[in-house]
Amino acid sequence: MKKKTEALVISQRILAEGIYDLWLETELARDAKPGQFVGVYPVGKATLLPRPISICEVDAAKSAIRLVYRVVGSGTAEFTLYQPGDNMTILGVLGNGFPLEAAAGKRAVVMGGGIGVPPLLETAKRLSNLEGGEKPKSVAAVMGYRDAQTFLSGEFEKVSKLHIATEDGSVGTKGNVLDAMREEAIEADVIFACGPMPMLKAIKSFAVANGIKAYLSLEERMACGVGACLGCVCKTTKVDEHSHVKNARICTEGPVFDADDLDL
Amino acid sequence: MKKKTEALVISQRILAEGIYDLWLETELARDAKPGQFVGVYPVGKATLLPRPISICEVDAAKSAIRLVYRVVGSGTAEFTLYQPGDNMTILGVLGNGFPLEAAAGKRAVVMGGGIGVPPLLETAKRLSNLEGGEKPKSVAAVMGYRDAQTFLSGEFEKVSKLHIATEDGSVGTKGNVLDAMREEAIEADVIFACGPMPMLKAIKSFAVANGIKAYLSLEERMACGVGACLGCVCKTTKVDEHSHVKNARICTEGPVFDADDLDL
Amino acid sequence: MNTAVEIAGVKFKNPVMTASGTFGSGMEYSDFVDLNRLGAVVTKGVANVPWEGNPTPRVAEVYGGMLNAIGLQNPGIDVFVERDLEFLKKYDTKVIVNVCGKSVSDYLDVVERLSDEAVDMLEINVSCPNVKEGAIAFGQKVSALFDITSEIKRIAKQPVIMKLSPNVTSIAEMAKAAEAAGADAISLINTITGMKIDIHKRKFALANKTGGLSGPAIKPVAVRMVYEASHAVNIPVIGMGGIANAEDAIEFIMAGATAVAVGAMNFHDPYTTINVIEGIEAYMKQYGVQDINELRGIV
Amino acid sequence: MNTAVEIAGVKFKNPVMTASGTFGSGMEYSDFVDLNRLGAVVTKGVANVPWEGNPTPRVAEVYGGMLNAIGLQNPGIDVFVERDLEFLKKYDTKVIVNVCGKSVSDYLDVVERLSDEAVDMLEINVSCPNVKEGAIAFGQKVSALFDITSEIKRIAKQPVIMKLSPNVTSIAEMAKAAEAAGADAISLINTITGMKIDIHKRKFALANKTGGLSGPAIKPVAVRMVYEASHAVNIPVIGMGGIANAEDAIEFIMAGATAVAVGAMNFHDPYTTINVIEGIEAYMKQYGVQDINELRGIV
Ligand SMILES: Cc1cc2nc3c(=O)[nH]c(=O)nc-3n(C[C@H](O)[C@H](O)[C@H](O)COP(=O)(O)OP(=O)(O)OC[C@H]3O[C@@H](n4cnc5c(N)ncnc54)[C@H](O)[C@@H]3O)c2cc1C
Ligand SMILES: Cc1cc2nc3c(=O)[nH]c(=O)nc-3n(C[C@H](O)[C@H](O)[C@H](O)COP(=O)(O)OP(=O)(O)OC[C@H]3O[C@@H](n4cnc5c(N)ncnc54)[C@H](O)[C@@H]3O)c2cc1C
Ligand SMILES: Cc1cc2nc3c(=O)[nH]c(=O)nc-3n(C[C@H](O)[C@H](O)[C@H](O)COP(=O)(O)O)c2cc1C
Ligand SMILES: Cc1cc2nc3c(=O)[nH]c(=O)nc-3n(C[C@H](O)[C@H](O)[C@H](O)COP(=O)(O)O)c2cc1C
Ligand code: FES
Ligand code: FES
Repeated sequence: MKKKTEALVISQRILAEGIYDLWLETELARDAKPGQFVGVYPVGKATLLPRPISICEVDAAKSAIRLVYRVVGSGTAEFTLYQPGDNMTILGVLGNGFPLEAAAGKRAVVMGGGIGVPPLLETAKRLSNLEGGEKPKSVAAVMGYRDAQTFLSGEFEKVSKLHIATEDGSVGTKGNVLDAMREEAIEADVIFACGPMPMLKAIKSFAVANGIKAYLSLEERMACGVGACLGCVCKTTKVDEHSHVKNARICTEGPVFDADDLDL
Repeated sequence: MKKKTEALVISQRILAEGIYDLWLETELARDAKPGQFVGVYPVGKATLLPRPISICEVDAAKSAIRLVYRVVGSGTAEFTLYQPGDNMTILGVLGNGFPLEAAAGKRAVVMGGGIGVPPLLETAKRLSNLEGGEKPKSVAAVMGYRDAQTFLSGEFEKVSKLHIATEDGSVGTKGNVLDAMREEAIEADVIFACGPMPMLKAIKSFAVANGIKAYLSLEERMACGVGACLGCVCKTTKVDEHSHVKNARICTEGPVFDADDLDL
Repeated sequence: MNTAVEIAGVKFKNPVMTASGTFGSGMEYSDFVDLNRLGAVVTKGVANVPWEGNPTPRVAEVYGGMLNAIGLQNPGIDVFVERDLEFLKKYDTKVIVNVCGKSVSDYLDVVERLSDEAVDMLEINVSCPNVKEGAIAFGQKVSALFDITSEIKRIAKQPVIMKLSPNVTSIAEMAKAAEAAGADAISLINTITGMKIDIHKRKFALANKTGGLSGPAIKPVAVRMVYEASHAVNIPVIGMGGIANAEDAIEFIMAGATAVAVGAMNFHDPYTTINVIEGIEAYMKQYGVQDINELRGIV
Repeated sequence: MNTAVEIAGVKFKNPVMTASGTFGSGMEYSDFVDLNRLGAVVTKGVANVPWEGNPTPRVAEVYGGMLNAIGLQNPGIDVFVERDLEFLKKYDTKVIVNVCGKSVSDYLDVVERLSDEAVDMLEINVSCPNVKEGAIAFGQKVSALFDITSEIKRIAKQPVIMKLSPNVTSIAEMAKAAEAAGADAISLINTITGMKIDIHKRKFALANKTGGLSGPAIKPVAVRMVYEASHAVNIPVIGMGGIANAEDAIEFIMAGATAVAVGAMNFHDPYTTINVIEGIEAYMKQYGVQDINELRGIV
């Protein structure tokens, strides 16, 4: 059940330039799945809307979720000021999450670009922990960064094989995540991806060309976060079951979509 | 010269129920006179206008001013949260102040009612400290309160003779400041007063009837505080020199007016 | 203590409704709000056929509010009746269906289709793009508003609320036109047209360039219009625009509203409607108000 | 780097002005702001004779803004010329006098009286209460706006800016009427009519009941109207409404404004105009903009 609730800041630190790493204690952790997100409310002057931030990691034992965010505007700038012991107001858990079951017996690759990297960490972790019939054949991570500030890379290495691409070539493959896929000849049956739209478009083409199943996590401006305002839609190839037009709500039917269903 | 500036909170404490006592360190202290006020800016959600608060006391040596305020709404509620070491944003010094020179050689009485009490403290203090030709013949204070919470009364006693009136009769004369004037047969040549409008009206009538000079400090909703918006006017008996109509700006020509000039 | 209000013979357990388009069909907020407690659920606007709405970005935050240019995306009346009305039947609350269309006949189709459905009232959104009359919507011209109201009233089986646009020179004239044409009530305000430009990207924040402004920023305008409208007509007024708490709701009631609706603030706090209901009761208790109807237009 | 802009042959060192009624005659803010740095000082509205204005309370704070119902108190044109214009002569800035009146002849009196004075432009406030036409001000009716603009233009010695009211159905139509009647420029927006009720005292926050809403709350409406107006006419537009910082000012310029004015935010921060001027320069430096005029209407 979705809730608006107070979450206790456990810790906050800087991961890379302008990138913050925040752990929150909240009852929402119980149901949180990778690929889902929460809405975080700034309290500052005259801001009303929750900021959608993906769940980067879940620590069920501690009832904690981890958010990794980039400072881009007034809301995220405010979030940097919170310290352990402070409360933040969050709305969650929102969205559908990655369909991990689609990786059963498959070579799964999680791909993240820029601030799309964080949600793939919990995804990779859970994929690697699946057992029995649900277990993927393999799990690899391909993460794309601007430069050598490869935040979270150490943690990806602990849960899966990691390949890195950087725009400036300072670490790993010079180029983007698909350049790394090709250069390192990474094989995939199913891709879970999050990142900027050009990257997602390229992944969709790549997946289609190579007969790979791809699940893409999208971003859009949101107001309600719960499916009520119809602010956050994306174009779909087929008529969407809820909207009855070729639009799906990213906050509710998404943010993760089967690439085949998306008209990017 | 007027300024918008940061002031450092030196101390804050509760004086009586809902009444706060705040000392601020600010360069504005240098020029601050009794009867003048500052505009205090809340930082809370979507409030824009400065809150006018009278100067209750000035400590020139410490570059400090004292504000005593009652919590009535969102701005004053926010002010209670400030602690020593915090900064507050203030605009000042605003308004004209009480014409202390009018007390030279006279029996001066300062009269305050409710949250109109604070500005009379510095007034009484300065009157009592005047020397030579400026020295008043005598200085008495008559303060009106709702009940036994006679905030600042101890401090008035230190600088002048003090008479108290309380609405519930718990301390001093039962009734208002004029009841105390009559009951205690306090004689006055000049009155400096601040308080609610009914009290000021009554003082004006009393002064007229008894041939006393009265200076009254008024309140009105303000926007700019510096004479630009014409939001804060009061009605005057004669055409005002600045406005050229029978309106005077309380923030600039006031807040203290010669009772004779006011059409209350 | 009575909090019930009546509009055109329909009795609402309290005066607090949801503003169309901000609460889905109720379903989306049912995790947060017990719909049984609401005076009414006002649904997202529905047309005779499915509408795709506008391209994204469709929403943008602004100081004290937001802009939206959803473009009235909706699944069409058939799906709406089968799914959304069916869902709402489970609840003990009044159901008001918000209707939109591009031509008069679009509206009439929807109104007719709803004749025998479990719908308590119809709310007609006349701020939809009107293809026939060009850029000006039905809600911005007295004669167009009069005509569409008359046509709808001729066939409507449920009482009709005309929802007025604030983007007009005289809200009183519009209110009078709606009343003269037979409207049973009016609701206002819809959003005020606004615009936001991203100066770093040098482009509009919304794909549609303009969008409707809602939220606390518009409240003073909304209160003024509710006051003017309710003094211009004798039919009940439903007030909305930036309501965030019970004080705001009471302000609208004192300005003349019989009921109020919570819109954009649902996005800020999904519990707003319930807080408003409880806050109104607390206010009544504090001031010894026996009947909420005593407060209407008291100022 | 050029920040100068030109309107009807008058050259302003930068596009930042003060909004009428929020800056006195400049004198009141001269402790805070070096008036020489401003593009122009726009004075408080002045009529042919002194006006008393409305009873108090005249101002009220609202979420993200304020309401005012000053009622155009002013000392009359004679005192204004002797005192305020005399004061402004000391400064190297342009002077725009805002003119108000209750009838056309009131306006004409003021305009004529200013013929030979040191005034760079006239700004005509058509939102003043208009006694002849009843409740609707000159600024809310196309024909009335056309007529008054024509009359003023016939006798004005200085270029004329018509200041438009946002309380209209179509700002584009009003802008066109002003242009057609010969206006040299238009400025917008004046305040949006609003209301606030104190629910505890059960009375209006303003003695006048309604007041004009200004401040950040109205910015999206103002930007939209500046965009619509500047696309409807070929004369320059001066934009205002909630400008608090350079980003806001640039947003108006990108929407089509040649110059901008800072109003209610002077009350929040008396240094706002200077901060806006410096912030515009910083933005231009950051993005390598050589000439402010390149940004106009760029979106
Ligand atoms: C499903 C989803 C998951 C996301 N996960 C993350 C994450 O894990 N880490 C992270 O750093 N960022 C994430 N984002 C982007 C993040 O929401 C924005 O960066 C953030 O809202 C910016 O807020 P602001 O107040 O700092 O910026 P401002 O520009 O001041 O915000 C103004 C408004 O625009 C909205 N907005 C601005 N940028 C975006 C954006 N890119 N997407 C959606 N809304 C935006 C804000 O929410 C706010 O309503 C995610 C976005 C979505 C939709
Ligand atoms: C010259 C002058 C001196 C004052 N000195 C003192 C003082 O020393 N101590 C003290 O406690 N109070 C004083 N007041 C009253 C004080 O300004 C208000 O109580 C305060 O502004 C309330 O702010 P708020 O945000 O808490 O209330 P809200 O009601 O939330 O304020 C809303 C708006 O109304 C204004 N407002 C509300 N009440 C008043 C009022 N009585 N007078 C003027 N504006 C008001 C606020 O400034 C604000 O703009 C003085 C007022 C004036 C005009
Ligand atoms: C996202 C969104 C969608 C809306 N959709 C509709 C709609 O479909 N029909 C309608 O009549 N009004 C619609 N409105 C207007 C609201 O019902 C309401 O009139 C307006 O937002 C003012 O109230 P508020 O400030 O409380 O949001 C919508 C508003 C928002 C914010
Ligand atoms: C207190 C006050 C007084 C005003 N007086 C005038 C006036 O005399 N003439 C006029 O044309 N506009 C007047 N205005 C309107 C402003 O010039 C401006 O158009 C409006 O406030 C919007 O800008 P803002 O949001 O930056 O304040 C006044 C506004 C305020 C707040
Ligand atoms: S954000 Fe409202 S529907 Fe997705
Ligand atoms: S508050 Fe603006 S003139 Fe006094």
